[in-house]
Amino acid sequence: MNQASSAKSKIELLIASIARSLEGCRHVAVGASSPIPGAGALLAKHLSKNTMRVSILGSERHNFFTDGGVELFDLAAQGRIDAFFLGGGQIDGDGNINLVGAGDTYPQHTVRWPGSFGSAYMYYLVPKVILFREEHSRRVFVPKVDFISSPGSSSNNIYRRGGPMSLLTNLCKFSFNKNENEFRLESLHPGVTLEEVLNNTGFSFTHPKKIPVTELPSYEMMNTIQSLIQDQLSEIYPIFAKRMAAFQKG
Amino acid sequence: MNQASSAKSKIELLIASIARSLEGCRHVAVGASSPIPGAGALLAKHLSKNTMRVSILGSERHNFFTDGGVELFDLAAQGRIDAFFLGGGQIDGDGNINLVGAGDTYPQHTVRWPGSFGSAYMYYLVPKVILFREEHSRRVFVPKVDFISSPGSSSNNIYRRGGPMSLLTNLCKFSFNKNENEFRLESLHPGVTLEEVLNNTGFSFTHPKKIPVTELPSYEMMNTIQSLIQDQLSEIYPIFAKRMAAFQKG
Amino acid sequence: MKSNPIFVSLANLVQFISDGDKIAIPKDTSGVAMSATKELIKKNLKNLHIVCVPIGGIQADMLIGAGLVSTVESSAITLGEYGTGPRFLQALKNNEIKMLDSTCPAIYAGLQAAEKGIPFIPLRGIIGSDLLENRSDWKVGENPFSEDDPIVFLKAIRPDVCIFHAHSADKHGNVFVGRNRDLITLAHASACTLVTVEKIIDDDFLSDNLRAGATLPAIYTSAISVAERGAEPLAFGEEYAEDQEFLTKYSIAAKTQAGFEKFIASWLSA
Amino acid sequence: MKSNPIFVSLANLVQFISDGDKIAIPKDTSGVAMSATKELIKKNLKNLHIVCVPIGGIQADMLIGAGLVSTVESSAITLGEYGTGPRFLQALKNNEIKMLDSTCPAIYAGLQAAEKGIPFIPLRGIIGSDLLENRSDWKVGENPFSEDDPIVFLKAIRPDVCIFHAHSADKHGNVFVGRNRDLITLAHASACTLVTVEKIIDDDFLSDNLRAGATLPAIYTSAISVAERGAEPLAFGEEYAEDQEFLTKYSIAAKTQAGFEKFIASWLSA
Repeated sequence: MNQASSAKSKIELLIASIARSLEGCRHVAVGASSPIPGAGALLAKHLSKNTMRVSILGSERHNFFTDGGVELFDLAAQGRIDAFFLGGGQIDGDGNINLVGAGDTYPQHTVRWPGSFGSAYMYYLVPKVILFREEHSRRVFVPKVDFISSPGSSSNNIYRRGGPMSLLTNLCKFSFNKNENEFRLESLHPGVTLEEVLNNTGFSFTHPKKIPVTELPSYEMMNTIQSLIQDQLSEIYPIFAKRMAAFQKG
Repeated sequence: MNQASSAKSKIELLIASIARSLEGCRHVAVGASSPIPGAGALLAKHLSKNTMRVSILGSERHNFFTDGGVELFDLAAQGRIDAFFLGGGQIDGDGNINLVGAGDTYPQHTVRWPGSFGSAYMYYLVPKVILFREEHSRRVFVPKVDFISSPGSSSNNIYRRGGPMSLLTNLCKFSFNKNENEFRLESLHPGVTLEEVLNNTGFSFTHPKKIPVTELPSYEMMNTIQSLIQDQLSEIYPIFAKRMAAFQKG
Repeated sequence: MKSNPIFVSLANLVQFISDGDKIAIPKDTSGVAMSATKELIKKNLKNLHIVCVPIGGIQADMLIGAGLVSTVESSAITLGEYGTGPRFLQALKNNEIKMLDSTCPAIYAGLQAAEKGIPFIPLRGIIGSDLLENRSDWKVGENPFSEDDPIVFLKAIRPDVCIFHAHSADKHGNVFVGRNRDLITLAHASACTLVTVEKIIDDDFLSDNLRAGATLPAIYTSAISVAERGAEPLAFGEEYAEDQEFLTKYSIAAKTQAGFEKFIASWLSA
Repeated sequence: MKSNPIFVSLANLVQFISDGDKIAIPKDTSGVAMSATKELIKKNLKNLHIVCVPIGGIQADMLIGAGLVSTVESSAITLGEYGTGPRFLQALKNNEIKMLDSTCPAIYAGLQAAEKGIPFIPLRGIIGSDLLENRSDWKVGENPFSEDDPIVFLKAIRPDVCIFHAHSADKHGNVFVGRNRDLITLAHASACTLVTVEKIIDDDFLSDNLRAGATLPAIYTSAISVAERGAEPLAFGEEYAEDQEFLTKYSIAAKTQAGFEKFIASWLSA
């Protein structure tokens, strides 16, 4: 397996894993600049025989919204969105996410990212938030984030019906235990060891004695990813779609 | 002058008087069920060589609104409406208006009217509110209203940039003095005496020593009322327009 | 797009409404589901809390007269040039309905609060009006960004259901509302949205650049019925004018309960 | 309809903007007035407070790089797949701009508050985010209709001016925005609205039932310029795709101030 085909397999695994997490959702929304979650949601929609609705910010085709950009947030507040994706330049073991910056103090962080987007809202209001971050490193998965764009949990008097459901990375998949407020390692991607995850994670997490391997994409999933998904993604994420197409030929 | 033509002259006088009050406004809004204010506003628009905007609730043609019924109220709050009309089943000397009911106690008033509409908002936010009520009687113009749909004035700490500018009736025209919080008789309609107004008004008001006669419609105004206005009003106030047309023939 | 929306008959449309529901209905010029009103009356629902957005007309008056309504939340009930709603007046006099008198912008703001999922919204005006005294869901509070600046806080209005008439639906259940944007606010604010349309068009409104911006996406809608001339006797945009004869006759007949009942019986069987 | 709106040149369009203005600009997909951005840079405005609705892209980055901006209020500044805004990053590092980090729904809610003429609006979420600590215009308050239910109060965002690109205007100055409904919120909330359009159509959009519901009425607009392909290098609906080469080159050149200035000089003279 050459490097390109390995990278391609990893992306397909992530897309399939996301699609599986979304099973049963009526309406999944995907934010800007999220090609793999976007692909995962479109795959889940296909698998649901199109009964699932998928809204992708920045898309004309996968966009039910007719009331401007506010509609996504209003929909979430109305309880009409079941799942959403968030990432972070930093994510800590409490599920806090940081999309603003790291090092030194705000606002003059050493490293600055684009900003918090809708995270300080969607994380509270969408029941299933899937945290997605490909890079699995101690740079990303820190003991405590340098800036809380949105907290992983809130005290009981804060109105909150949403929060982290899972965290998917290049190495593994975690679930989030809301009672204990901690991540639990659910599965390792093929070829990844627990030690590798431990070495690259700055926060502590629990795990079962025997850790399953993340389920591979089915044949149907693979086919769907390679045709349908890529076509549809090229509208929204042209660079990502090109990258995937290049893998295909490579 | 027969009864019909007298009634017609009276309506034309009211329309013309309203149009004169609106001179210089950029945007005049007219609520539902207000044919004479609607006609007055359309006449003012014509006289302004169409630089004035007139929005009439319930009209398709005279309606700039594309954001639903809330847009009128939002526009008022944004300061984009200069003049509006209000009436009342009762109006008192403090400029309080009552569109809800009279006699006995709320909500089981002896007489009940449709309700307050937007009055409890527009009266505060539109700089020039013209009170209009054809019937000039002690039944309408009372010492104190039985229910305040909207007050004529507010204490200083209440956000308010609007309020009553004038009160036009079948008998006369009052202005409202905001400092003294009282009405002042500005003019008597042709043939009306001060005594007649005093006899039919339940609140006290001031007046100049020599009270002018309300200015008659100009020739241009008359022509405009009889053609343009009637045509345009038939869309919104079909019964009123029929009545005017019947006068025309009569 | 298999399970949602559901194109149903008028009789099935009203099955989504239950006794005691808070039901939002639009003003006469925004698209009133008059055909569906027949079915509502036939179903003989009870204890409805009607929210008129922002005022009620013949539909509200009929629902009140037919005994479906226990609470009326509205800024006015009026038949326009045909007078005040006669059944509304009688029910109020008989103490048969609880009246939540409002003012138009407060009804819109309350629905917009529900649309945004916020529990309340501030609004200017109102202070000093007797309306305020009769509303436990309106409170005077303070602007936290200013000194001594009282302002009214309105509790969000979250209807269980809204029902209205619109121009057309596409085959996916997207509903074109055009300028009747109140209908979009209604649908966003309500847990369940029921729609009657003049016609179904074999198209996708969301792919139509002209229509999309004035379309209610199918995601909000629970059921849709085709009801040609479904707003009659009211006017509907440029499609048809109001039935002046009907409205005149109603305004006279409904002055008495017996007259109302006879009129309605004849209307239902027409 | 004589005095308003005014169809003007692009150079005259930006004359409505003054140093120190709070200026609202839409996100990349809603219609960014890129042609007008050239004129803004040429006019060399100073101390602008830009409100990105709800995020900023190449336009915000260019305005920052060209030294026009003293305050950035936004939920993010990003060139999407082309990376974070390089001039934004540098200006922040150099402490040349005041940053008001926000979250998308808070920007919308703040504008909607201005649209409704209310001084503030509550919003869920946010509590526990560090965003809150850095915003004196956000305060935690209490829901007056519930016990121990803290909620954030956001001060209204009232831009002095907004500027955007839209599909078309009719001869009366009504602007068809289609699905880009953010533009309507911008116009309602702002004291002055400046618009560039692809074309002027000899029609009346308010009389066109298909278009009217997605049209910004002329009453809100101070001036309009025709700017064919006025959102380039950004995509504009189905009219044109983004100029990937331009965006790639910009994202590389703007990594340094010198590279940015050279790139802009060449763009302005193109």
